Amino acid sequence: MAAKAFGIVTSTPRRVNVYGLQDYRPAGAFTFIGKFRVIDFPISNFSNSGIKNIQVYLNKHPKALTDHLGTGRSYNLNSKRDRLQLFYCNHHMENEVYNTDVSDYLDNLHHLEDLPQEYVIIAPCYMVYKQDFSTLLDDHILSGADITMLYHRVNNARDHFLNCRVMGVDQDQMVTSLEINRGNRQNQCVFMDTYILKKSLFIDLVQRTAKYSSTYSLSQMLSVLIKREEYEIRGVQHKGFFASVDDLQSYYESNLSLLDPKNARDLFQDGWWIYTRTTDSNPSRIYDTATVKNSMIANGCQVEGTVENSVVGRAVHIGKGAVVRNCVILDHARIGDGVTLDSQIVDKYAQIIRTKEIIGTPGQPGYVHRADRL
Amino acid sequence: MAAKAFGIVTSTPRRVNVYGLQDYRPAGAFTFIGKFRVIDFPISNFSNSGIKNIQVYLNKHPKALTDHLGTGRSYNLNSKRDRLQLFYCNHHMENEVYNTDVSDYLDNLHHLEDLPQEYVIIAPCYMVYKQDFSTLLDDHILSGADITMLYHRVNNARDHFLNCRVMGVDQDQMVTSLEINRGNRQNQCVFMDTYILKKSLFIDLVQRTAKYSSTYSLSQMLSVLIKREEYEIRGVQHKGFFASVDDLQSYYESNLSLLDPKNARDLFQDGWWIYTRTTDSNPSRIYDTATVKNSMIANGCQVEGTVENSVVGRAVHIGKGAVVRNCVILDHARIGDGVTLDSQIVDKYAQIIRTKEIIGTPGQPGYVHRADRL
Amino acid sequence: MKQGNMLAMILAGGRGSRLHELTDKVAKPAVSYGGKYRIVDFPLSNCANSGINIVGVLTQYESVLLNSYVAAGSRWGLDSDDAGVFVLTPREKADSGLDVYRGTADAISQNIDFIDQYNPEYLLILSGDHIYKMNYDKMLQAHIEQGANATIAVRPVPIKEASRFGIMNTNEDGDIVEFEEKPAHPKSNLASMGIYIFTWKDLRKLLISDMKDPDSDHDFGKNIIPTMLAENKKLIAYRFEGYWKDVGTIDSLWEANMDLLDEKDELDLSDPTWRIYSEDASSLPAYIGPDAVLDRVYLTQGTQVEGTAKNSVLSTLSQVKAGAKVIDTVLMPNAKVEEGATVTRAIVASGVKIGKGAVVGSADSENIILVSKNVKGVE
Amino acid sequence: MKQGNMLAMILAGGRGSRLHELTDKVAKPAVSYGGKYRIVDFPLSNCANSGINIVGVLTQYESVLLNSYVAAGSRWGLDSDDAGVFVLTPREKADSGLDVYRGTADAISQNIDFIDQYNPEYLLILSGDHIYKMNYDKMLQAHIEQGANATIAVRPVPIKEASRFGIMNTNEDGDIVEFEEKPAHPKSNLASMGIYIFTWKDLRKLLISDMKDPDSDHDFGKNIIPTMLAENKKLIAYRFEGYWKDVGTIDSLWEANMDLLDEKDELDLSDPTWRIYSEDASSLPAYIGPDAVLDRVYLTQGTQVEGTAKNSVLSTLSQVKAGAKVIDTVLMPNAKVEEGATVTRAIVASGVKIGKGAVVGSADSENIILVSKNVKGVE
Repeated sequence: MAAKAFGIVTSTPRRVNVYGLQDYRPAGAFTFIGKFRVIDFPISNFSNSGIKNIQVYLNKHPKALTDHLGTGRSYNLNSKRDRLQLFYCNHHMENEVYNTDVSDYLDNLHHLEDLPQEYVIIAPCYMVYKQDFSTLLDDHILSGADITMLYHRVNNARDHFLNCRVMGVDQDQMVTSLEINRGNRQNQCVFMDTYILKKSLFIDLVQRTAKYSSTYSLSQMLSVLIKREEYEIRGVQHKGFFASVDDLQSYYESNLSLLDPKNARDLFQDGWWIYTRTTDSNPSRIYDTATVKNSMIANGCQVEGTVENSVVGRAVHIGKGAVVRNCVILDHARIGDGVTLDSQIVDKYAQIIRTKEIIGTPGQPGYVHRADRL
Repeated sequence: MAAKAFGIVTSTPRRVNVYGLQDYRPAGAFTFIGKFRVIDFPISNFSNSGIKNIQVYLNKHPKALTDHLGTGRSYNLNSKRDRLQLFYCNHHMENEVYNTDVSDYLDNLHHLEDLPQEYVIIAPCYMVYKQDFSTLLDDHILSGADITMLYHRVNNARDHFLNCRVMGVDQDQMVTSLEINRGNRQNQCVFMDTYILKKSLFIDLVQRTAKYSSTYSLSQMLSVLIKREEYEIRGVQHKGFFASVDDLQSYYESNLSLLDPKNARDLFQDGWWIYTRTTDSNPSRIYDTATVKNSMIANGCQVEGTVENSVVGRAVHIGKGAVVRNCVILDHARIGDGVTLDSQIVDKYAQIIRTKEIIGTPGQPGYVHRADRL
Repeated sequence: MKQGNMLAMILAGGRGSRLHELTDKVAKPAVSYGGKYRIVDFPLSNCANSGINIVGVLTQYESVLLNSYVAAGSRWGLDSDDAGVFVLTPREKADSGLDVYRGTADAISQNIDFIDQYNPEYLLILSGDHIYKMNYDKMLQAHIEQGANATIAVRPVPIKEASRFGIMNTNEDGDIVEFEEKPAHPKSNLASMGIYIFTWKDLRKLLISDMKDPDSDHDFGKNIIPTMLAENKKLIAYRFEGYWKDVGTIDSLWEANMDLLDEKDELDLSDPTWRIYSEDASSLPAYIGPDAVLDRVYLTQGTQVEGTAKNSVLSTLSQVKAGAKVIDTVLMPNAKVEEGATVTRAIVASGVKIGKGAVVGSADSENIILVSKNVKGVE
Repeated sequence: MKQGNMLAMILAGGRGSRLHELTDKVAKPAVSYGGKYRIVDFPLSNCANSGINIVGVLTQYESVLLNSYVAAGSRWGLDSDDAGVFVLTPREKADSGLDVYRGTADAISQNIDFIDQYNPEYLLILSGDHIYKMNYDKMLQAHIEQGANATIAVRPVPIKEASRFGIMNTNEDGDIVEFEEKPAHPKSNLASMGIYIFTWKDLRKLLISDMKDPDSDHDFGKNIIPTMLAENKKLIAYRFEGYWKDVGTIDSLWEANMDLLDEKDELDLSDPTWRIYSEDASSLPAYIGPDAVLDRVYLTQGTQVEGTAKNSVLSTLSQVKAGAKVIDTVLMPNAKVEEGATVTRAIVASGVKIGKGAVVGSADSENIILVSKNVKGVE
């Protein structure tokens, strides 16, 4: 059935700030649990929901995502009718405040206007969750609301999701407020930066926001409009696994949280494939000297040492006598013989050979820079 | 046979300035003789020469070329071993003088360093010619020279090729000078911005140029080095069709020059295919009211009027009683009933309905803006 | 309903002998049409535009060109990781030898394993030699909404011609109550287009029992549909109103080409919402020389006209040299009409050369001439 | 030399009956190997890495899975507009009926029209059931430099085993002077690998006369090569030294898998300059549970290990449940070993489940056990 909506995957918003990792690539391009990129999740959600016309907005470092997404073939999005399109936005170097999603959309307004679909579904590039957008859209249409916003109930908002917005939702599921999470309560409804509305209203809002303030994002504008009660805005609760990758700690925790089989089963279900570009890596070899417990190992690895409670990316070498605990190791890293790591994020191509011990805590994991030699 | 060289297609240099057309897309993305883009020619040269690892540098308006080139499949360049890669360069808005090819290469230096090929062949995105780079490379290696530069002898350099550089070449085919064409002689050797050298020397030159001046291009640096006689630099004469699309006049003339069957035969030869991305246009329909003479008509057109000495792009409609002479009409333009055009370049989606006559001269063709309604 | 739950099978087996030498070296679906297309582009593009990802093309005759042609699924956008166009020829299995397809239904039966691989809910059966644009997804919606076991696309034909077709008699609800192959006294003017949607698990059972039936012709029209009617299954007729042409003969192939010259242009190949995809030649645009005369011509890139072309369709890389005349004619790809030659009311097959000054065909011939071999010049 | 002047044909016809039930539903080249590969990935990846664009895969047995698998040429980067992988099965032609391939040479003869379409200068003939990495372009260079009519890849075997192979006897220049199939008293230890490069126009002539020869077995080894030697054509031997394994039996398939556990790893699938391409599962990375024990294991994404795996190869989506033991075993894709079960010295076929507590195979069995059906649990 021809989809009634097109999808937008937003560029990384200003408030997402993942120490280190983000110096090299936008949040959507972060490696996730060893073999995926974070952006694979929103794009697979769209593809699995039959929404095949997708716009991805790129801001800084476009090459990382251009190479990964290509023509969208890996996501079954390269048909002649519908497709994955990449939009390059001017990154305003003169002042970061100008870099908003609204400025991205304005740069490409005629591409938005040209699309035949009546609705638009907007999803962020930096959040990981599974959602059938097709049923969400049907519900939205049935509800008669102007906008449907997706939220997730959390019980740890005092020290988590501090870069997110939280929503007030009344008993009729109407959104009553939208504001930055200030960490003043544990229980919150975190806005998943995911919403559905008519394309015409979307374009209206974009233009209205630009007039209101050149530095406002659409979410900021929504906060204002919700206060004014101008639109009927419905909140829908998302259930299942949810992670927001917006700082180093959340990147670390969300990777390791998928070692819990319950979370993994929730995110990876038969028939709801998470697509990604193949790297043609060979399988991994676990040596007789190795010990591996409660870990995920991507392909192409050689494991000669001990790995526990860790996520290991592609083509990683873990030497004899090395101990890797509570770590997230990215592609092509090399952990030398006898090296002990605890609670570390090791970026791609890093080699830890001479430094024999780096210990962090799960509450404050360390970060080793890309291609560094330690 | 595994190629010994990789290819570079440069971004549009500062001195290329095609009035109007360039406001909407870079020179490589200009439509050429109705169905191609200018960049199809250098890329097809590489592909036909068996050079399958190609870097294309993008500066302003990257989307036009990203959409057109895709993964390089249309050019047979999407194998798993070799591929067409697109590089996004920071466009310096603070001052145009910083936008040089050297700055492009410096932005992506590690990608250059990683390539296994020993040689690099550099070709511009805005020149149209056929050249077997594989034999040129073999000759270069045999010659023992440090650099081989390709040039074309012209006899109209007083009022043409004024944005190009011209070379002095001695009887041993050694390059003795390289400077901007000041229009002081008809006979000149025009440098085709195409040259071959070792990758190591190329990287040396890039770094040396950056130290010499932040605003120098590689060609400017070559001028200096030729004077100093530091390297052995060989000139090779190119024969056959050659066009440099660097201003509106040259764009116009080069399109129409291919109505000469001799030129067309030279550029389009069996087994040397010029590849481009298909648009899946249907064939063109010529009505009983039409008269078509000495013209090229791309697909998807409806011709009800008269077309003479013109190049007509895709999906153009030429109304009853309309007369189109000596024109270059781009895709999706609409020439209304009874409208007379002479010596015009009509950009995409323009509609000329109410203005009944626009007359230029082949020496000074007019330009109608994209999507304008006249 | 999720996309991708209907799989399509195109019956392309026929040798198309009524197309004579045109099908000597290519299977009928690979025959050229309309300047740049091949017949099979139509069902394949319809599938792609209807959101069908997996298409099987069933053939056993001269599949090489068809194979190379359709295997490049990218032409129709059918090349994403979960999509594909597959040529399916007869093959040996663990429990059976190599055997030809014994009928349209048998061709499907022999490929049950292929279909099962994708586990579709619905199966769409298409013919490989019709020119039309149709949204199979709408037909599927009708099939689902009405809870049918099978849905058959029909089009109204003039009642006096109805006895030449397979006719569907329906009740007031549109349910098919009777199927008559070429009835002497037709009760309805709804002709079957040979396009069927079946609920796969229903059809699967029928095919398995049909395979074992020694008296069956293993044909959808003769066996499967009558069996379903006899079993009181719900079969519905899905009416199609647009342009439709069977191009099974030289005359009808020529006519379908000539239809493209018509200003009314019911087929409308320029419709941006329903493109027909095909392969593109790496050639120049059409080149029309200084002395050329064009009058009602449908022509595509790579064509070169230096002489006269009137009421004609000129295909990729075809040439009309100076002084040559091409009238009421279809030049297939790479056909060349040399200086001074005249061709009238003909189809000139791919790559065929009409020599200098030769005269082929005539304005008052009853049938269209097929020129499938080079014609020597007169000098 | 321009790229693309050599076309490759992979002989994948065999039912591979020595692989027993593994080939009941898939052609031998589609059999799984090394955790994530299929056997045919090796010749196809070698072709792609050698710069060969067009590959024909000749089969007549159970081609559905093989067809769907190889038709997605994108897996090997063989999907640009001028490249492709084509499954070629026997077919009807204008002048002949449907007939099985009568031998290796006949399979090529029946596809002369396919080859001619691409007009190659050289033809590379490959076998679909060998595991090795080889640069066919280097072999072609030798063929061209020495002006050979045919070049045959050979590898040295221990002289005492030579009588099990087709042996090439060469003179001091490396020219082949004699070919002996399984000689009782071998004169050389150079065994043919079944990899041939022919100059196409030479081979084409030979094939056409061989097709007509009623006494011929239409086989390269038995007929074509001896005829060329008899006609004093220049045949040269091209020596190959790397890892090579025929995986035609259960034991040899198991051994080839076990070789991947070896630290020396002669095959080296991680070599970035010569990748073996395959399909990738949309699955999690390999998951190893809190109580798992791994000791010399080769494992790929989608694997789940909660029990013990030792000296084993675990393929895509295979599972070793808590308390289960997998020793000296290959688990093919989707194979599941349930809680408490033990599998030793076995190949567990794709999708097969070993029930709770079951015991399969033993450490001192002479041959490797193939488990191709579910094994009931002991409860």
